[in-house]
Amino acid sequence: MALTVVVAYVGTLLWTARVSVSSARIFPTGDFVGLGQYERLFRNARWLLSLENLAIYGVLFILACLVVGFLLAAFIDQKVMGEGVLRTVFLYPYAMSFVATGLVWQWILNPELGIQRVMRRLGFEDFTFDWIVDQDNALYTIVLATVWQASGLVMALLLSGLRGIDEELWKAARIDGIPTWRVYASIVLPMLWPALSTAFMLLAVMVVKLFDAVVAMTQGGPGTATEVPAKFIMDYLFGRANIGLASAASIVLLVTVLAVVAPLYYARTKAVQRGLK
Amino acid sequence: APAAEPLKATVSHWWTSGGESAAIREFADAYNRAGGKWIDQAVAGAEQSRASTINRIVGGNAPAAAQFNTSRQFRDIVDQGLLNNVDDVAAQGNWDRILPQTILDVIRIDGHYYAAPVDIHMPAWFFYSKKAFAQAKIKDEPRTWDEFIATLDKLKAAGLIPLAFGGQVWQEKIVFDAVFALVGGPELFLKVYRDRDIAAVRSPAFRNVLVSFRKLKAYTDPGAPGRNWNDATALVVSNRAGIQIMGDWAKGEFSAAGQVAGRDFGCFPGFGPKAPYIVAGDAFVFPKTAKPNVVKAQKLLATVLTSPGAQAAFSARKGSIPIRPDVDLSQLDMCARLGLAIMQDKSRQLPNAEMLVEPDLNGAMQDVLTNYWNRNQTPEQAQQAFAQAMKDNTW
Amino acid sequence: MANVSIRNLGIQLGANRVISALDLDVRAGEFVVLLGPSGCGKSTLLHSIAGLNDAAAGSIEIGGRDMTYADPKDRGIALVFQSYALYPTMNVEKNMSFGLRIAGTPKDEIARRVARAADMLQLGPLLGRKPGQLSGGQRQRVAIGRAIVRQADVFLFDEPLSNLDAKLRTELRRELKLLHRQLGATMIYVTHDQVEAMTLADRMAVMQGGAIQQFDTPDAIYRRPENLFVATFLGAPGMNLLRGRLLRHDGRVFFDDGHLALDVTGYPFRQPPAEGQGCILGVRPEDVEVRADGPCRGSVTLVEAMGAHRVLWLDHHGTQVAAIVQDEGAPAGGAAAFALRPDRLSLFDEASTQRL
Amino acid sequence: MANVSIRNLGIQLGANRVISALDLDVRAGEFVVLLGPSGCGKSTLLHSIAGLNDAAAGSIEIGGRDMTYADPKDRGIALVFQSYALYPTMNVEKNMSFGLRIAGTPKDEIARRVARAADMLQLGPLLGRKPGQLSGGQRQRVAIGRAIVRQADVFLFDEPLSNLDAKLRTELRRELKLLHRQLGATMIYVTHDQVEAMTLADRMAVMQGGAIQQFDTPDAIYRRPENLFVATFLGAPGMNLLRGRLLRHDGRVFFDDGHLALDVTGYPFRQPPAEGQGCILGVRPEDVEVRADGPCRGSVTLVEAMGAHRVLWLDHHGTQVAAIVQDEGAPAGGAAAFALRPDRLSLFDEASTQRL
Amino acid sequence: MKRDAMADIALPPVRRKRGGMTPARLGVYVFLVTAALFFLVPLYVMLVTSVKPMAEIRLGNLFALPLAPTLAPWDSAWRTACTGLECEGIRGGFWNSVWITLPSMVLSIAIGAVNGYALSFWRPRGASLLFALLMMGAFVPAQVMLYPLVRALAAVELYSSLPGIVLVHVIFGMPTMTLLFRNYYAALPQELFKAARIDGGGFWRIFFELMLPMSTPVIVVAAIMQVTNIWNDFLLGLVFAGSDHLPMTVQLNNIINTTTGERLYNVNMAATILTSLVPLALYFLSGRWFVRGIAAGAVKG
Ligand SMILES: Nc1ncnc2c1ncn2[C@@H]1O[C@H](COP(=O)(O)OP(=O)(O)OP(=O)(O)O)[C@@H](O)[C@H]1O
Ligand SMILES: Nc1ncnc2c1ncn2[C@@H]1O[C@H](COP(=O)(O)OP(=O)(O)OP(=O)(O)O)[C@@H](O)[C@H]1O
Ligand SMILES: [Mg+2]
Ligand SMILES: [Mg+2]
Repeated sequence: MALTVVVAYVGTLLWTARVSVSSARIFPTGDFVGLGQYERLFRNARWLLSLENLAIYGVLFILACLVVGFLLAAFIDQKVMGEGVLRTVFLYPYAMSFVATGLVWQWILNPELGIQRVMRRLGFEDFTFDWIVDQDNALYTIVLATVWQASGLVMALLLSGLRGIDEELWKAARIDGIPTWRVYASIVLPMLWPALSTAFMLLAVMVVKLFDAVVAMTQGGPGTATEVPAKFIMDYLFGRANIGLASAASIVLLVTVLAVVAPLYYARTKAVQRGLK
Repeated sequence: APAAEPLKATVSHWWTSGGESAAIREFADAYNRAGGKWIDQAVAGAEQSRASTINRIVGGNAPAAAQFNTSRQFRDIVDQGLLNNVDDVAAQGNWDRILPQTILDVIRIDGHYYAAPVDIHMPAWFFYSKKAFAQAKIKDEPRTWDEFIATLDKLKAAGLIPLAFGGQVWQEKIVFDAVFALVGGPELFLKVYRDRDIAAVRSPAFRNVLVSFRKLKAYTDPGAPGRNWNDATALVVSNRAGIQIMGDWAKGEFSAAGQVAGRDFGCFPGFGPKAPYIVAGDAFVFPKTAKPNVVKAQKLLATVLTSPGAQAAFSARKGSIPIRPDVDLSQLDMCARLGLAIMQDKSRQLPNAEMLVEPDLNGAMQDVLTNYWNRNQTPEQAQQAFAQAMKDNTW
Repeated sequence: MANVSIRNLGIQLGANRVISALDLDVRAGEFVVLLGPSGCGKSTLLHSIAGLNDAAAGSIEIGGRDMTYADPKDRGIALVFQSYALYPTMNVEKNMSFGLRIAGTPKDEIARRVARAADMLQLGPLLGRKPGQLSGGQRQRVAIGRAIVRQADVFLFDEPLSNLDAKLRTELRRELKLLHRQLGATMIYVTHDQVEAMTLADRMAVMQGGAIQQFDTPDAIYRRPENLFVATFLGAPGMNLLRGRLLRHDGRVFFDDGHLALDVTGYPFRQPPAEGQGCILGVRPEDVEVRADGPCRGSVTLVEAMGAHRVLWLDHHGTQVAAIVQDEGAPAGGAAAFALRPDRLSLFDEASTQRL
Repeated sequence: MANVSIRNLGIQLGANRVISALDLDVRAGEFVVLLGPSGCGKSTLLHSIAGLNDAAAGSIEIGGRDMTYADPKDRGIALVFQSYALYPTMNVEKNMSFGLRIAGTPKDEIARRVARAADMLQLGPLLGRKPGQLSGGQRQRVAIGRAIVRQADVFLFDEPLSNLDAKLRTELRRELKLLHRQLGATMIYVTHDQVEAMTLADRMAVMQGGAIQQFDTPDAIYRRPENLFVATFLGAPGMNLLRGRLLRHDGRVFFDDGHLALDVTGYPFRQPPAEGQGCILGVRPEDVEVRADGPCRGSVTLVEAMGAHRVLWLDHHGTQVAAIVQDEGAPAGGAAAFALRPDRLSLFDEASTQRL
Repeated sequence: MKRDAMADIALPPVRRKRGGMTPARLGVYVFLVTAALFFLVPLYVMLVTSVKPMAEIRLGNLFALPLAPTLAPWDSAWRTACTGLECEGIRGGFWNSVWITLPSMVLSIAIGAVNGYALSFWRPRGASLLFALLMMGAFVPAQVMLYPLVRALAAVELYSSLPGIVLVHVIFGMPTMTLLFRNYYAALPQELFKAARIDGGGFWRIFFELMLPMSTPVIVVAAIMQVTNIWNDFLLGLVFAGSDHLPMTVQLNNIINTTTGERLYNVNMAATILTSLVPLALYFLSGRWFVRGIAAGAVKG
C-alpha cells in the first residue's frame, strides 16, 4: 500500500504540480512559467463560477444524499416485505451510466417535454417547472438528478452500519419508551458515525469529480450556470488541450478541498482519540 | 499490386453512429482492396477518441492513423515531433493543387504535410422544414439578414418555433460563427480569429454581430437550453420548428426519418449568392513509428483516403462533401452538391474558427459567447470579455 | 404498584423452546427473586415480561391488564439488562436521563433524580464519561441507574450486582431494598448470589429448564425444598445427600443407608411412606454437628477456611459430607464424629425426586 | 510455569492515570487473587500483563524475561475477558479452538481439549451455537473455555464466574483449582466473591485506586489487614469499627471509646503506642460473641437470616455492631450482651489509617 | 395513583396485533413505495423509450406508452448495432468486461480490506499520514493522472494489457476501499481484536478468520461500489486495456455518445439498461449478505 500511495498518488501529485507551472499544452513541457497558469486561472470567470457552483452544489448534494440515504436505510431496516426489490430500486440509478440517465433527466425536466408539459396537459395551465433552462435554478436540477443517483449507495452503506448495531440496544430503547424516530436520531445516528463519515467522504469525492451529470444534462449551461471544476479541468485537459492550466486547476481544486475536508477530518480524529470510538 | 502480407493499419476514429459506420466502411473497404488490412478502433466522442490516441502515443502503442478535426488540434503533436509526415503522398497526389487552401493551411506545417484530410463539413447550414414554411406562408429562402428575421417572424406568427436551437455551448458557437460570417463578413471574421485583432473585437461592426446574434434568442423556445442538436433537428423534422442552423451532419437525422432534401426539407448555407461557406472537416494523422511496415501502411492509407473513388463513396454516406472536386457526384444529395459547387468559388471559402485558433482560445471564446447569450450582458461587456480571453490565451 | 400474573407462558427463541407452560403470580409491591442455573431462562422470562420477546403461548398480565401484546413502553416497567445495553455514544448522565427526557419530565426533576441515582451508585465523578471509558462494574452501575431513575410500576433486574465488589454490593442491596419500600413498586430480580436472594426476597422462584420448580419464601425454600433440584441448587456448600431407603420398624420409620439408621418418625411426611421406599436424605452442612458424641464418623478430607467459618469435608463411607464449623478448634485432619440435626432433615422420593 | 514480576508500572487510559507505580511479584505456579472495589484498575492490570495496554512507565517481567513491550502472543498468557469478547461469527467450539488452531495443535488433540473443557463447563450441547444464541452465563463459560484449552504459562481470569449460579460456580472453582495443580501454571484471578478469593488464593492482592494495598495470604489479609481500607473492604458484613483512643494505665494499654475500656496490652503493637493516641478498633462480626455475660450491651436493631447463619445488628451507643450467630436461639429483639474476642482485634492509627 | 380503587374495574387488555398493519407500519410502506415510484420514473422513461420506434420518439411524448412497441432496439443494442466497422452491439465486450471487473474488484476489495484492517487495528507507524495522502489522492481527478500513469505502466510494460488495467483499477479504488473498511472496522469492538491477539493470532490469521467473516455487510457495499465503478468505467478501460480487452462500455459509449452522427435513443436506452444488468443483478442478490447483528453476543457492556 505504502508503495502505491507514494508512487501513484504522491508521484502524480508532484507531477501535476510541476506541469501546472509550465506552459504545457497536450504534452508536458520542461519550461517554467511561474504562476502564470494560476494567474490566468483566477482571471477566468468560468473557473471562479465553477468553484462557487461547486460549493453550493456540494453542500446541497451531500446533505440531501445523507438525509435521503439515511431515511431510505432507516425505513428499509423496518423488516419490510420486498426488501430486496426496494433496495434494488433505490440502488439501480447508481448502476446506470449517466450518459443515458442524464439525458432522461434532461428530458423529464425540460419544460417542453417533461413534467411541466404533462402537468399543463392535465389542465394545470400555470404549472411551471423549468429549472433546467433557468440560469438561477439549473444547478438544483443537477442536485436532484445526482441525489437520485447516489443516495442509493448511501443507503447501502448506512444499511450495512445499521445492521451491525446490537439488537440489545434497540431493546433498551424500547424499554425506555423512546419513539423509533428518536432512537434513530439520538442513538443510531451517532453510532453510525463511522459509516456516515465514509459516506461523507465518498460524496465529497463525487462532488469534486462531478462531471458526467453536468455534461449529460446541461453541458454546463444554460450559459455557464452549471459549470463545475471537474468539467473545467476536463475541457482543458482534452478538448482544449491545455494541461498546464488543467493541472493548475486540479491543484487549486485539491487545495480547496483540503481546506474544507482537513478540519473535519482532524476533528474526527480528535473525537476518536477521545474515545468516542 | 497487393503485397504478400497485407499492410495492417489500426485506425482510430470517432465515427460510431449508423451512418458514420457505413461511411467509414467505404474507407476500410477501399484500403483493404488496395492491399491493406484495416483494423478499426472506433471511440465515440471526439475528445475521448483524441485522448485515447494521445495516451496511446505516449504509452508507445499508437495506432497507424488517428482522426482529428482539420484544425489546430494536432499542432502540438507535430511540434513534439510525434507525427510522421506524408510529404511523398502529398506530392504524388498533387495536394497543393487540388485541396482547398483553407485545408492546406492547416495540414501543411513548416512545409510538411502532417495529415490526410478526408472530408469537408460545413458547420453552419440552414435547414428548414418545407411544411413549416408552407404553414407560415413563406415562399422563398431568405436572401438577407433582414429577410431572415422576417422569415423567423412569420414562423413565430404561425405558432411555430422559429429557430430550432440546442442551448449547448458548441451549438451556440456554430450559430454565432454563422452570424459572424454572414453579418460581420469574412474580413472581420478573419481579423478576429486569424489575426487576433483586438481592435476588430472592439469595433462597432463586431458589436453589431453580437447584437444580431443575440436577436435570435427571441426566436428560440424555452426548452432550448441543454438540448441536444438532434433533438433540435427532430423539431424541424416533425415540423414543429422552422429552421435549424447546424452542420451538414444533420442531414443524417432527416434521412433517418425518411425525409429527402429538396422535397421535405430545404438547405441553404447562407444568405444570397455571395455568402461565405465555412469549411471544417476531418483528417487523419499518422503517429511516428520506425516500423517500415507501418510507415508503408500510413502512406497507403493517406493515398487511399484522399483518392477520388473513396472520397465519393465516403461523402455520400457521411453527408459531407469531398475534399477534391474531381469525384463522382452522382451519389451526393442536393445540399452536398450545392456545397461542392460553392467550394469552386475560392472567395467564398472561409476557414472555421478551429482552423485558426488554438483549442483553448476557441474554448475560452465559447465561454464568453455562452455567457453573453444566456445572461443579460451588454454587447460591450461581451466585447471586453472577448478581448480578455484573447489576451489570456496567447502565450 | 402493579401485580404481574403470568399464565401458561411459552417462549420460543430460534429453534429452542426456552420457556414452556410457565405460571407465575407476583403480587403488587412484592419483591421476587428469580434463581436458577445458568441458561435456565431467567433473562428470557424477564424480557418476556418486559415485552421484548413475543409470547408463543400464554398470557402476561400487569397491573390487572392483559399486556401479552402490549408495547414495552406501555407496560410501566424498567429493566436492567444483564448485558447492560448502554447507549455507547451518550455519557453516563445522558444514558440515565434519556428515557426521562423523552417522557417529558421537567428538567430539574430529571437533574434531581439523576443526581440521586448517581449518588447512590457512586457514579458522581463519572457522569461525563462514555460507557467505553468505564470499568465493567461502573457500566453495570450505569445500567442500574438507567432503570431506577424511572418511576416504573415493575422493576426487572437481571443480575444487577454481579460485577460489583462485595462492599458496594452490600450497600446497593440495602439501597435497592430501601427503594423498593419507598416506591412500593413490584420488583423481579435475577441473581446468583444466595445472600442477595435471601436478604432481598419476599418470595423466591427457583427455575430450571424454563419451568418454575418452587415459588415460596426464602426460608421455606431453604428449609423445605420441594424437590431434589431445589435442595441441591441452594446453599454453599450444597445440601448433603445420603441415598438409602425407608424402613418401618416398631411403628417407627427409619432412614437406612446401610451404615446409619436414622429415626425419622417425626418427619412431616405428606403421604405415609411405603416400606422399603427408595429415598434420599438431605441435610444442610450447618445442620451437621461435629461433636465427639456424634453417632456417625468420617475422616476429614479437606478443610476450607471461609473467613468467618470453616467447611469440613468428611468422608462418610464414600459419600462426601460437608459440615460448617465455627471455631478453629475443629479437627484439622484424622477422623471426626458428627450428628445430623433430626428436625432439619429433608426426604425425597428416589424416583420422582419430589419431597416426601 | 512462569513468574510475573511487575515493577513501578504506570498505565494511562485516555486522560486517566489508571495505574501508577505498581509493584507486584507473583511466584511461578502461584495462584494470586486480585480484589478491589469497582473501577480500581484490576482489569487494566490484567490487560497490561497480557500486553494489551501500553505501559506508560515501569516494566513487566514474565518467566524471567522482560516482556514490557512484547507482543501478547509471545507472552505465554491466556486471558478471560471480563466482557467475554467472544468471536461472534464462530460457534462455541470454534471460539474455544481458535487459539489452538493458530498454534498448529494437531486436530485430535484440539478435539480432546475442547471436549474436556466443554465437559467441565457443561457446554457440551451448545458447541454448535453462536455467541448471540447463548445466555449470559453460557457466554461467560465459553470465555473461560477459550482460555483453559490453551497451555499457557500464565492464566489471567477477569471475574470469570461472576454470572454463574452458585452451584456451578462452586464446581468450577474446584475445577480451576484442580487445573492449577495439574498444569502448575501461574494464575492471576480477579473476583469480587470473597469465598472464591479465600478458597482459591495462595496469596491475595487488595487494590485501591490503581495501587496495591496489601499482598499476602488470604488468612493474613482477613485477620491482620494492613490498613483501614483493607479491613473494611473484606468480609460481609464488614469489620465492626469503634473509634476511641489508647490510654496507658498501670503499664497496661487500654482502648477506650468512652463506654468501653478494653485491655489491649496483648496486642502486637508494631511501635509502642503513644498515650491518648487516636485509634480505631476493628473486630469481625464472627468475633463478636453474643453471650449473656458479655461486658457490652446493645439493642438489637435488625436480624438478617442468611441461611446457614444470622446476622445480628446491635446498636452500641450509636455505633452499629454486627454479630454473627449460629443458632436461632439468638435474641430476636430487645437488648443483648456481647463480648469482643481480644485475640482477634485490629487497631489502626486514626490519622494514617495504617495498622498499629 | 389510586390503582387500588380501580382494581375492581376490569381493565381492557392493551393489545397490539403483531405483524398486522398498524398506522406506523402503513406509514413506512407509504414512504417506501412513494420513494420507489419517484426513483422509478426515469427507468420508466428509459423503458418506454427503448421500445418505441424513432419516429415516435421524435414526437416528444416522453411518458406515453409506445403505440407500436418494438424489441428491435434491444436486439440492435445487444448484437447488431454498428459502431465503426464492428456491428455486434455491446455484447462484444461482455467477456472483456467480466475479465476486467472480476480480478479488479476482488483485488481492490481485498487490498482495501487489508488496509482498513491494518489501519484500524494495528496502526503501524506513519500509517495515518499515508492514509491522509491516500485520501487526498481520491480528490484528484483520475483524468489528470492519466498521463503519468500511462508513462509509468509503459515503463514496466504493463500498458495495454489486462494486468495493466486491473492494476489501474486497483490503484484508483484504493482510497475509497480503504476508507470504507477502515471506518467499518472502527465500529467493531476492539476487544475482539485483543482477544484474538491473546489467542496468538497473527496479522493474517486474525484478518481471515475473524475480521473477514464479520465484514460481510461492508464487503457487499464494497462490491456494489467496485462492480459498478469498474463495470461502468469507460475511460480507463479505453486508455489502459489495449484493443484486445476493451470493455463493453466502450461499445456502449460508441452507441450512445456519438456527437455528430444520428442518435437512436431507443437503442441507447436499451444498451444502457442491458449494460447495467450485471450490477443490478448483484444489487438484487446482495440482500442476504446484509446480515443483522453481525457482532451479536461478542462483548458484554
Ligand atoms: N478507555 C478509558 N479511558 C479512561 N478511563 C478509563 C478507560 N477505561 C477504564 N477507565 C477507568 O480506569 C479505571 C480502572 O478500570 P478497570 O476496568 O481496570 O477497573 P476494574 O478494577 O476492572 O473495575 P471493575 O471491577 O468494575 O471491572 C476505572 O476507573 C475506569 O473508569
Ligand atoms: N437467540 C437465541 N436462540 C436460541 N436459543 C437461545 C437464544 N438466546 C438464548 N437462548 C437459549 O435460551 C436459554 C435461556 O437463556 P437465558 O438467557 O434466558 O438464560 P438465563 O437463565 O438468563 O441464563 P444466565 O444465568 O446464564 O444468564 C439458554 O439455554 C440459551 O442457550
Ligand atoms: Mg441471563
Ligand atoms: Mg474490570
